[in-house]
Amino acid sequence: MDFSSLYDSLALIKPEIIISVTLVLIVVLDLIYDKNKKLVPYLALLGLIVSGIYILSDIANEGFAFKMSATSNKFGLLALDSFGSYFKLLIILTSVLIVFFAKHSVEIENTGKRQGEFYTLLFGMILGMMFMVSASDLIMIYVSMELLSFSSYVLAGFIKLRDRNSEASLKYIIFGGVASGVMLFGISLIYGLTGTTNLYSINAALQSGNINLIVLGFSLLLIVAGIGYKISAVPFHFWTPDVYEGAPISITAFLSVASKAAGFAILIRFIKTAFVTNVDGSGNWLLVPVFDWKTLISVFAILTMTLGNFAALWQDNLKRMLAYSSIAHAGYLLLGVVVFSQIGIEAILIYFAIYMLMNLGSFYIVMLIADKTGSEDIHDYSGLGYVTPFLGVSFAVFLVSLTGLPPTAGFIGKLYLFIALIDAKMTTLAVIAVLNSVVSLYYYIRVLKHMFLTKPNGEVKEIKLSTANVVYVIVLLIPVLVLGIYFSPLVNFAESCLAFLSF
Amino acid sequence: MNDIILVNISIITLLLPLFGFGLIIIFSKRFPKLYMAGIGLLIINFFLSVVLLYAKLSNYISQDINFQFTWIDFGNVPVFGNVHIDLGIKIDNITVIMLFVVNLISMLVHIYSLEYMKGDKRFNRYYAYLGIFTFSMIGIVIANNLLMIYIFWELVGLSSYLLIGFWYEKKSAADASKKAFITNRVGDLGMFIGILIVFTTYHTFTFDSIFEQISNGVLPFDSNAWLTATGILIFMGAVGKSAQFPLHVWLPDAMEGPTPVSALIHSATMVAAGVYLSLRIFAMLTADAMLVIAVVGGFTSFLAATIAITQNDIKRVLAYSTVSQLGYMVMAVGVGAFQYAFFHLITHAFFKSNLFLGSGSVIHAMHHEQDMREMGGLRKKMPITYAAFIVSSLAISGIPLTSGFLSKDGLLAGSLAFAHLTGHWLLPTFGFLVALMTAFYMFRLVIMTFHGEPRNKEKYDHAHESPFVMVLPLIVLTTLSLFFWYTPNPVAPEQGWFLSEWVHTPESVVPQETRFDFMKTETEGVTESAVAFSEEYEHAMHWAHIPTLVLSLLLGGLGILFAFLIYHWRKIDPDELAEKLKPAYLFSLNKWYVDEFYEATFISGTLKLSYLLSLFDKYVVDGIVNGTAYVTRVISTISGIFDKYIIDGFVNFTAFLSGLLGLGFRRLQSGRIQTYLVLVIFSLIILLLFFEPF
Amino acid sequence: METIGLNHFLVVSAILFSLGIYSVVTRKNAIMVLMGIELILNSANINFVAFSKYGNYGLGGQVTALFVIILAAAEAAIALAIVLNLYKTFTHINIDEIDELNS
Amino acid sequence: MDGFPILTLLTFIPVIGMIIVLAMPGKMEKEIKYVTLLSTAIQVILAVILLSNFDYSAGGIFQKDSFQFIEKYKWIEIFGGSWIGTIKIDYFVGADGLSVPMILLTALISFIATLSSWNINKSVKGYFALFLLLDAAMMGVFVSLNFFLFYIFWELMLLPMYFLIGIWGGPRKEYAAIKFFIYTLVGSVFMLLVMIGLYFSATETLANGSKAFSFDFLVLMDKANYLKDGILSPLNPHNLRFIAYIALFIGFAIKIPMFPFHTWLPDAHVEAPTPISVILAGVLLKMGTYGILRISYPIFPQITNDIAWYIGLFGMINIIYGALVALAQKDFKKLIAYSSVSHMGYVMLGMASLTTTGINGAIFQMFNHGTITAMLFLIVGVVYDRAHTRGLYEFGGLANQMPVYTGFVTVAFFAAIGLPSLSGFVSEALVFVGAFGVDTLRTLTMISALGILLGAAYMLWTLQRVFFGQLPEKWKSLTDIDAREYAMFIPLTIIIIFLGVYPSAMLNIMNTSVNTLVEFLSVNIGNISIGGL
Amino acid sequence: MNLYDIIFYLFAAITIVSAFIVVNAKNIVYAAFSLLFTFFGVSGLYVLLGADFIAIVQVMVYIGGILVLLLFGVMLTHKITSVDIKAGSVQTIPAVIIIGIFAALLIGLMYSTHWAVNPAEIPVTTTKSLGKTLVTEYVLIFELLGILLLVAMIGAATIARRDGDK
Repeated sequence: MDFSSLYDSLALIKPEIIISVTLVLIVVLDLIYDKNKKLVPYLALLGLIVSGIYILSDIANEGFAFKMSATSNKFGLLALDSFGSYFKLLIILTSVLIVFFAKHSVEIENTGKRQGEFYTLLFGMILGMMFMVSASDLIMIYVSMELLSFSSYVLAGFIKLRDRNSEASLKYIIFGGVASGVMLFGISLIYGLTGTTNLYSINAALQSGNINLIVLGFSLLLIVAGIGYKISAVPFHFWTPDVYEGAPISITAFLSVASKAAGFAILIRFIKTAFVTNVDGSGNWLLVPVFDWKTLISVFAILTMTLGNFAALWQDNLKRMLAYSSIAHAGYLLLGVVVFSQIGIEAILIYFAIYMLMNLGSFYIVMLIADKTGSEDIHDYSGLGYVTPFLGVSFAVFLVSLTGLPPTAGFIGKLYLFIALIDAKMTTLAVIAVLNSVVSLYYYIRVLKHMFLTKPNGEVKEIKLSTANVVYVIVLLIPVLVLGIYFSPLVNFAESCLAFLSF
Repeated sequence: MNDIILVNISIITLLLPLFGFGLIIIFSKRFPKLYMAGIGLLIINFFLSVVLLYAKLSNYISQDINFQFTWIDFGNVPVFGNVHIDLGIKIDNITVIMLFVVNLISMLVHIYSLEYMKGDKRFNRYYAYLGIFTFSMIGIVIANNLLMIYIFWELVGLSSYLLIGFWYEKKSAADASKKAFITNRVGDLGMFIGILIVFTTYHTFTFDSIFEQISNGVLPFDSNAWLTATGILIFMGAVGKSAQFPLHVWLPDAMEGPTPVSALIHSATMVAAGVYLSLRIFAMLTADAMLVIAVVGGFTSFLAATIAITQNDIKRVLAYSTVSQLGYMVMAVGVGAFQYAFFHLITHAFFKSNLFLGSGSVIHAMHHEQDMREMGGLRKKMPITYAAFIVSSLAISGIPLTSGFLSKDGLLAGSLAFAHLTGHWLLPTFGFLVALMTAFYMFRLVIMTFHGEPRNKEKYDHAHESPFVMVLPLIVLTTLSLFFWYTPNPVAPEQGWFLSEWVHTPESVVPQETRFDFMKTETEGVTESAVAFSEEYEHAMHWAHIPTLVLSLLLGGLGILFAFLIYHWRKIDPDELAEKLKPAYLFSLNKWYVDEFYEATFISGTLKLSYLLSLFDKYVVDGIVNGTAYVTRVISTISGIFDKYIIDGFVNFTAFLSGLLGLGFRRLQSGRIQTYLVLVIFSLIILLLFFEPF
Repeated sequence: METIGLNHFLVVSAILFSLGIYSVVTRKNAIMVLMGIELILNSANINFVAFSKYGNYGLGGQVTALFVIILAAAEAAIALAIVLNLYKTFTHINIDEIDELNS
Repeated sequence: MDGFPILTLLTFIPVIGMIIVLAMPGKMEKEIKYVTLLSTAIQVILAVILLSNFDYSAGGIFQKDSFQFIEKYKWIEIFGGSWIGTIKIDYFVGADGLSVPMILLTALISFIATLSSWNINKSVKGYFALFLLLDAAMMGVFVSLNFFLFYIFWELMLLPMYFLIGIWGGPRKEYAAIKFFIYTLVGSVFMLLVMIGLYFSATETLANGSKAFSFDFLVLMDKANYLKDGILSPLNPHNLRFIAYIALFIGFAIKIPMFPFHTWLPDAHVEAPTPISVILAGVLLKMGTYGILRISYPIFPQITNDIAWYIGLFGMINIIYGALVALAQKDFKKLIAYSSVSHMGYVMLGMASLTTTGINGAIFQMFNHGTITAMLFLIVGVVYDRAHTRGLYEFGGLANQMPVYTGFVTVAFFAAIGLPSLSGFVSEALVFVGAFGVDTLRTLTMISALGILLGAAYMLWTLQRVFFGQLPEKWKSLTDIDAREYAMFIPLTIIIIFLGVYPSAMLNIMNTSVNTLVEFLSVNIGNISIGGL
Repeated sequence: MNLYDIIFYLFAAITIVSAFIVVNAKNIVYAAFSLLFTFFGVSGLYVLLGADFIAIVQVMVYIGGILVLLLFGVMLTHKITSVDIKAGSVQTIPAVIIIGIFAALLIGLMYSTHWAVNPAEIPVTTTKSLGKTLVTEYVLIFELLGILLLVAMIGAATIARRDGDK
């Protein structure tokens, strides 16, 4: 690798560089201003925004980075394409929102001086995700995933001296450690089978045949387990509710959106790059016939959404309920994968953007309420809809959107998923999915029932909102409503971001 | 006078009572004396009907006046072209006669009620109801199509409902009104289906058009049997309205209404509407249908007469007598004695409403006492009422010089002729038995009420002749119960203008093979012959004339004699007689247990079914839904605490297994995150087994 | 006995992997669990190095092994920090007793 | 009327009203009520204007040219690359003889329900905002000619309904509300799948000559637009179309509500506040049958023909079953609710006939049921407002205490029984005429006719239990209806009587459309005479 | 059986036996010391595989770093004298069954599969070429690991640091 190609490569990863620089700057700033952490979020925002601008401006700038033609690594560690950019943008956007989220969060504020570390670790996560979504080498995937994981392990237990935080953190790291170990083992087997860890080379090796399918299947399962853990697909979901409940809510929100998005990005990229031989005229993927992907992912999808939804029915803790709901949503999103077509990917892209809005909105409101009432229990929500109608109504909109009812954006997300399914003539899955969304209605509406219908036990104190709180909610609320009626821009944008780098 | 004016007048007669109804309903609060308007309108109506009667019979005696308009237009229906539903008016002779009768009696009842209902808190409402009844009745009379008849038929049912339940504070009245409406609906149901068949086949409701198509050989579903069925189904409407067996049960109960109402609706007009309908569809009745009608009518008349013998409530006796007489008329229709059926309808309307009004007068005098066992000797106190009663009773018993004699004799002769021609001797047997019983129970009533010693001295002392407005109708109706209105010759009704000029039997239009032999015409298709029946029938009628005359007189006289023997001269003790014939007596007293039978079967059956279904709905249908919800909840419990239970269960199961294997029991603790991981590995194995491309 | 080949190394790694997982799922003590994770990583590393040699795939495998070792170190550091933190709150580190978060 | 967006106004006037209501401080309860009343009044006026400009001779149904008051704007058009093609969703509204009666009904019932909401005093602002949203959604369903738009309105109505029942309802309101919600959602998610399936089966030609998938009803009705391999294409031998029809039908059947999907109805009705019951029975139930006529029939003519008998069968079951269960009820409102089940059976029976008379009768019955049942629920509401109980056996003799009220009750009850000269009779009769004319439905029709009898039984029994007999001491203080209640009852009474005497006023509106529909069906089924008249 | 084989079996035995002890030892300290032998054995296997640098790093990082860290953790979380130091096991039976199946599958797979083998010269030392690969081909990962270590350090510090929250 000569320097010119290194420069080329670096030019392609400007957003990531900016994030790393910001990370370092935050560390420095944290050291300089030991007492006052007010500036850190703004620095973080600045870094994120600049990075975001670079992503947007370079969206058409595609190419492989860090490749070395001489060796096996001839396709590079990173494949920068619009698909990745979309997810990066999503991650940046989520991060921006999370920065505000954390700024408004009482529990983060209470960590005092350690807020600097909070943002450092947050940026560690962001950086990990950014590399993850465009990684085209299994080792790169593994390492960036570990970067993401390590930061999130710490963040999950960031609030010290609170039982559930440390417990969440522990569970997370054990589960994550095993999952990544298992995945690594799988990677090693793939490496043994194909002699490479680069997805493109793997594809070439697979197409040339001569691969032991049993071992390949085994190793794929192990890798899927590692990715499945990130997207919390059943049966790799077990950590999710516990960690989501235990972690600081801003991190829970971040994990449920950004981390999951990165996981999906890598799942899709993995399948698309390593196993797809061709994309036909109607956007269907032709897969290397090595593995029954369709059935496998279908089973994951069905299990994930069904278990997520059914388990959520009984949750009284809102955070935990939303955790299960996010599992269910991962199941819906898997439906977009299972059709193995461009339209399915488009549906996922659309769904994620919408999911980000509505999920963050819901978590934010849960946080506001928890910060004021000190409870995430659904029974303490009784009558809140009346004392704070703004929160009640906004929550209603977010939850309705999560259910997927028009005229909210959630409906559009579901619509596109179903469009993908029906276009692929997978009606059974579609039926299971719609029935699931009916089930999901029950627990979402249960929240509204408590907020509006149930008589409170005592007097309900009004939740006083600052202007910033209101603005934050409205910023999320408006797109949720507008996208439900006019979704062309989002769909068009998602459509323009379907390109994967090919050979 | 041209026919359009007649149509207009008939429309005015139709609408005036409705106008009265609306007027009173809306403004009764502001103008408490508004009922006078109702009476006034009815008087006008009466005169209009007289005008109509006169104009029709003098100018258009053999020409029917038709008028129709489109009610619903379906536009250009695919395949069928332009389809529309027409309503219209047909004015023929029986229409104007009916109109006259209805308006007359209605007017008389309006006047009569002025005194009878005095002081009632819903006085205005009463007149409003009478108005809407008159409106509906006139509607039936002038309709030229089945749909319109059905519409007004139901409205008549409504007004009857309102009037029977007029004193709705009394449970019995409210019950009776409901019973009347629903029982009628049962008949209407059949009628409705009949009408549906007619419309499906002929795409019209108009009689003339239907008859024309039948005579052209268009049959419902292309079968004679369906034509018969159609006739019977439509006749079911008449069964309901005219209280024929098995739907006769409502009429006696309907006596819970005010007595003038009974006089108007439940004796003269509404109940006669069934007979009127049968006459309207007479032309399309097949032999089988007619036979069914005749049997229903004959049996009803017999049944009701047997019940009437033992009843003690003055109005109930009259009610069963009405059922019985209606049975006569229906039987007359069935045996083809069209003219006599209509004739009896008219005469019966007068004398029966007279009887009812008379009984009303008695009840009024006795302070709303209706039990005959509490009466007696009233003839001295109420001479006019008594006279009216006597004349009417003679009429109903078929004693010469009365109108009843003319019509009853005719229809008995008709039944005899019919039996002679077809061999159905049961019908005249019923007819004559009923004649005997009628005379008996009517004079039983007269004797128990007016003769002998007063049984309730106190009430008797307070009794007095009714005031003029109540007596006037009695007088009018009494005169109308005499023969000279109908024929110059008191023993030969067929010579009278009524039968010879006004009312003619219409020709049958049904296919020849479905007619009685005596109704078959020589030529196929529409014949120009004015004679509806073959000569054979004329002969039979002629043959039946004298025996009937003798027999009916004999039986009538016998009946009266018995009545006097038992109740006046006390030669035979009625109680002893009842004791001797106890089963028969009780059977009759309890109205053949028909009500009880219905109560035990249909009513309680329906209620039980509805109760069962409501349970079914609650527990099964809804239960399935809730069951689904329940199952969902169970599933969610399972997965919601998946970690706990499945894992614990899993652990326990393994513990159990290990104990089984003799590896010793060891207390196993479930560590959570680790059990998760075990499950992950477990599912990896499962997935491996499933997805390996082995 | 046949000559030592790739398969032998792989079997060793497989055994190590299984033992690692076994340790993770059965040991009560959090630190023991971490040891199990280290075993898993080691087994993967053996694979990488073995494949790298026998498959003549270049140095990719060894480099990966190197990375994994570094990652394992970092992971151990974080994990121990978390365990210490846990010890502060729970005063023990028996993870089977740490199950406050459940449904 | 050219260019005047009357349908859009009809739909969105309540939305504007809602925004105004939301902008007002919650304390201005009176004013909020007046704003709502004004919005619904404007809607009524617009509906009347619409009627006066309606061309009775235009068929609609499948002909775009003969739809009236059309507004079609490009809403969403996304070029989806080679794999999806262009996704095109139009804002497409229009009216024909099928929708105009429903539009009139919705406007009228909303107005009356507003009047009936006058004594709502809990969270007034929220109530009326939701109420107006519901109104808009209902109107939207009846004017939409685009499946997507239709679906959005269809679903939009769920949430306001949930809250309206759930917050302002009776003791078991939460259960009823969630039951309603879940039930209808189950139906509508299937509808969603069918909608997407249909969408991928037919294309329309755009102005630039390219093809685009379409949600447009009219496009979906034309066989020529279907793709050979479309998932729900009639040209496709794969018989998913039948399953899709059933799924769609269940979606609608739940709304009707058809046995055995009816059990949400009694609960929802009993718990809902009076005005919401009125809306529910008056308008919402019609959305099911309207949907079948507007969507299922013309889009799947062949299957409709195959399945018509079963629709009739379920219609019959509804009639008889609903009536029998009503007979056993002890709660006034529940009784009326079951009577609704029974009466909607007539609509299904009429539709099943596929004949002009039958479908005319069905639509007319939809309208009449709307007015009559609305009135019945108002009646229950009046007595409940005063006595705070609905137990049928707790009353008696109200006729003397509340004579005017009893007068209206009598009209409404007899209208429900199907007394001639009141509107219910004509529609029921037409339904019977239509269904009886079809050979296969004849027996069903005859059995269904028993419903007339049973209807009389439970209605009159109710009349007797509540209004006749002796007045219990505790109800001596009940007052007769007041001016506001007059204002609710009189328009309905007038309409009921007027349409009973002169049904052509309504029938003429729908006639041409119904004939067009029947002709379209018969042509598409390939059976020129598909039934009776 | 040549020397290579003997050495392999020796190291393999050390690795596996000590690993067994690690997973089964009642005393956590024993387990930790057994782990030392496991790492050592693995290191030996690396040597056998011609990965000398990796072997050294294994010894340095694992034994010198990670193991010390683990022991450190043991010390900090246990009172050595108490019985607490004994670390029990849970759910061994199901784990044995399931992981037994899993291990059998895995080992069978590993053993029976015919892997593509391309015999090649074993370089004398890999250190230099490894270093070169590290900063060319894998420079990004190398850098990323730097950041990762930074983050891990900060993370570990922030969690382990004593100062609590407000």
